[in-house]
Amino acid sequence: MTAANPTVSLLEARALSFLRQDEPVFAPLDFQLHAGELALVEGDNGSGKTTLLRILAGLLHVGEGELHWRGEPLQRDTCAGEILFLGHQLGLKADLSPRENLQIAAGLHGCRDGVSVTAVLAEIGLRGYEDEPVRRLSAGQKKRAALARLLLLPATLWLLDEPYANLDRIGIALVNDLLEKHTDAGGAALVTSHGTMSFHGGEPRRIRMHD
Amino acid sequence: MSNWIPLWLHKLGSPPTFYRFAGTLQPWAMTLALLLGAIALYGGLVLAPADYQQGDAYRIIFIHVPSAEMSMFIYAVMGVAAFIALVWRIKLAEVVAMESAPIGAAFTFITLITGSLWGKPMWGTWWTWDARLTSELVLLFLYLGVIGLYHAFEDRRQGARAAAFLAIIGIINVPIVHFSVNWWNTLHQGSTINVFGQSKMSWDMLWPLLTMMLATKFYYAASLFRRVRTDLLALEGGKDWVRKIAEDEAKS
Amino acid sequence: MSTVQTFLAVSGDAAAFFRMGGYAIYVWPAYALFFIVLIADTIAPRLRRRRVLRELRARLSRQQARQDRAGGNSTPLSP
Amino acid sequence: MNRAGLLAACTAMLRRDLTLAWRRRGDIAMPVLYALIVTMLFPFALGPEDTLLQRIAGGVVLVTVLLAMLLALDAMFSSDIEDGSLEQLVMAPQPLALMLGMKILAHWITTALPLIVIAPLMAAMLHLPGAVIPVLLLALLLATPLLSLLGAVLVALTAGTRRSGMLLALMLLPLCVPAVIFAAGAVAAAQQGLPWLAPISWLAAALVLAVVLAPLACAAALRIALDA
Repeated sequence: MTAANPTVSLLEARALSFLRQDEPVFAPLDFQLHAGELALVEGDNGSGKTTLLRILAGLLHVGEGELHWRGEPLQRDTCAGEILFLGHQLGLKADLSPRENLQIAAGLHGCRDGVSVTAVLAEIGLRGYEDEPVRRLSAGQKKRAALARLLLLPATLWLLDEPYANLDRIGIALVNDLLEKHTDAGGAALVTSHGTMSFHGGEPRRIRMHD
Repeated sequence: MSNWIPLWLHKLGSPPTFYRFAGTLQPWAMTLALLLGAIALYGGLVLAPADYQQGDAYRIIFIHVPSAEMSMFIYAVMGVAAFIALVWRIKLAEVVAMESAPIGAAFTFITLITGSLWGKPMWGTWWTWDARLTSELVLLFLYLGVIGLYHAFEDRRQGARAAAFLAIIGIINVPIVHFSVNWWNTLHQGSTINVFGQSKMSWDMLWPLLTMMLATKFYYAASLFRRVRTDLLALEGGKDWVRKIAEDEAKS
Repeated sequence: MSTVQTFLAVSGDAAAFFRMGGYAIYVWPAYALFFIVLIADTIAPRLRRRRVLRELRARLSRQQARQDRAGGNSTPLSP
Repeated sequence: MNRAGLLAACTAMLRRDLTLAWRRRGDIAMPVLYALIVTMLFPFALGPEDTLLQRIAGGVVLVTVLLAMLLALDAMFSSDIEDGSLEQLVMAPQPLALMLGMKILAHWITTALPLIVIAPLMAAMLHLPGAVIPVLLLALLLATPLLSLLGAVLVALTAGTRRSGMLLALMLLPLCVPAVIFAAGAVAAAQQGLPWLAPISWLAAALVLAVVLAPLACAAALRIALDA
C-alpha cells in the first residue's frame, strides 16, 4: 500500500448527487472517509444507498458534484484495484465451486500476501464446502463465499451493500470482525445497512441519506 | 473536457434555450419547405419536359433523389449528434440524434419505394441487388435498429447513449456494405443493371430537383425542431421551465 | 374562344398531365407515398406533444393535491 | 501483495468461461443440432436435385452457421449481469477490453468451433464437392470470429434491456452482410474454379480490424449498459 498522507482523506464527496430521469435519487451528499475509518450509510428503502455505493464503485456515472480519491478526482485508473465492491448480486457463478470462484477473483484482482484460497474458505466458515457448486449452498453460505473475497483480495476501500443480509449471528460477528481488522490495518469501509450493528472499535461514522 | 466546447454551444445546448430557439425557427423552416416544395413540384411536374428516353416516368426523380440524399444526410447528422452525445454527454445532442432517426427512416423508406416504382417501368423489375439499393436497404435496417434499441431501454437517456453507439457503428458499416455488394456484383455478372443512365440533365430538369433538395432540408429542420421540442418537454418534465409551459398552454 | 372550348382545352391538358405519358400508375403512387409519409411524420409529433403536455399537467395537479393535503393535515402519515 | 498479472487474468477469464460452458455441455450441442436440422430441411424444401443443392450449398452452410451463432449470442452477457460477475469484472484492475476479448474467444470456442467441425458434414449433406470444403472451412474460420466480435458489441449494447432477442437480430444482420458476401463469394469462386484468395483476404483484413476494435467497442458498450 502506498504510504497515505493522513491529512488527505481517502475518499471525499462534495455535493454529490445522482439524477435518474432528471429526478435526484438522493440529496447532495458531503462526506469524507479517511484511512482506518468505517462509515455506515443509513437510510430507508429507496433512499439511494445502493446507488451511492454503485457510484463510488465507478459503475454509475457521477450525476452532479465531485468525488475525490486521495485528493485527486476519482477516475477509473486512479483507484484501480483499491476498491472492492460487494453488491446485492454476489458475483458468484452458480455452476462453479467457491474455490473456483475465488481462484478467478484472485486471477483478476491479485491476492493478498500469504493467503491461500483454502485457508480463506476455512476462515469464513465454508470448510467442507470448498468444492460444492455454489448453486447447492444455502443463501447464508453463498453470502459467506462472496465475503471470502474480502479476505483474499487486496483492497483499501470496501464498499459493502447489506453485508449482514442472510447471515446468522456467527456470520454477523464474523463480518464485524473482518471490518475491525480491515480498519485497524489502515483500510476503510463503507457499509450500508438498515439494521443496527455492533461495532467494537468505537462508534462508526454515519452517512445519513435524506429522501 | 467540457471546457472544449465553445460557450455559445453550451448555451444553445441548454434545453430551455433550444426550446425557444427551435420554436421561433420552426414555422419559418416549415413555410420555406412548403414554398420551395410547391415551386419544385410545379417545375418538375408541369414545366419540365418529358425525358426523351424515359418519358414521364423520370418525374419520380424529383422526390426519389432528394429523399435518397436526405436519408444519408440525416444519418450523417445523427452520427455527429451521436458522437457529441457520447463524448460530452449533452442531453440536446442525444435528443437530436434520436429524433433524427424516425425522419431518416421515413426518407429511406420513401427512397426504397419510389425507387422501386421507378425501377419497374425502366428496368422491368421492382428490385435488383445493386450496391446502391442494398446499401439503402441496410441503411433502413440501421435506422430501425437505432429506433428499436432506443425504445428497448427503460431509462431514456441510457437508451439514447446505447442507440447513439449503434449509429456510430453503422456509419462504418454502410460504405463497407456498398463496397462488398459492388464486389459481389462483379462476381455475379449476370444480374447487374446500369441503374442510372448516363444522360446529362438539362437545366429545366435540374432546377426543380435542386429546389426539392433544398425543400426537403428545410422540411427536415422543421420536423426535427418540432420533435426535439416535444422530446425536451417529456425529458425535462420535472423542471420549472417545462411546468410553466404546461401551465401556459392549459390557459390558452 | 367559347368557355366550352377553353374548358375542353384545359381539361385535355389536365387529363394528359394526370396520364403522365402512360406512367401514371408509377408516378402518382410515388408522389402519394411521399406526401403520406411526410404528413404522418408531421402529425405524429403533434399528437405526442399533446399527450406529453396532458401527462405533465396531470403530474402537476397530482403534486398540487399532495401539497394541499400535506399543508392541511397536521399529522402526516410518514415522517 | 501479489498484483494480478495480465496473463494470469487472461487465463483466469478464459478458464472460467470454458469451465462454465463445460459444466453445461448440453447448451453447446444446441446450435450444432439446430444447424444440422436446418441444413436437413433444405433438400426437402427444394428437391433432391444434385446440381441445385450443389449451387446453394456454400451459402446455405454459411447462413445456417450464422443463424446458429445468433441463437447462442444472446446469452453471452446475460448470466454475468444477473449474478453480478460483470460488475466484479468491470471493477477488476485489468483492461476491460482485453478481458472481454477473452470472453469473446471463449464464446467462439464453445459455439463457433463445434459448428465449424460439423460444417463438412453439412456441406456433404448438400453435395458440395469435396475440393471446395477446405475453402469453406477457411471462410468459416475467418467469418465466424468476425461475427462473434461484432455480435459481442451488439449484445453488450442490448445488455441493459429486457427483450433483446429480435432486436439483436435486427441490429446484427445488416452488419453481417459484408462478411456473408465475402465468405460465400470465396466458396462460390472456388466452386467455379476462379481465384478465391481476394475475398478471403478481405475477410482476413476485416477480422484483424475487428480483433483490435471490437473488444474496445464492447467495453464501451458494456459501460453504457451498466450505467443505470
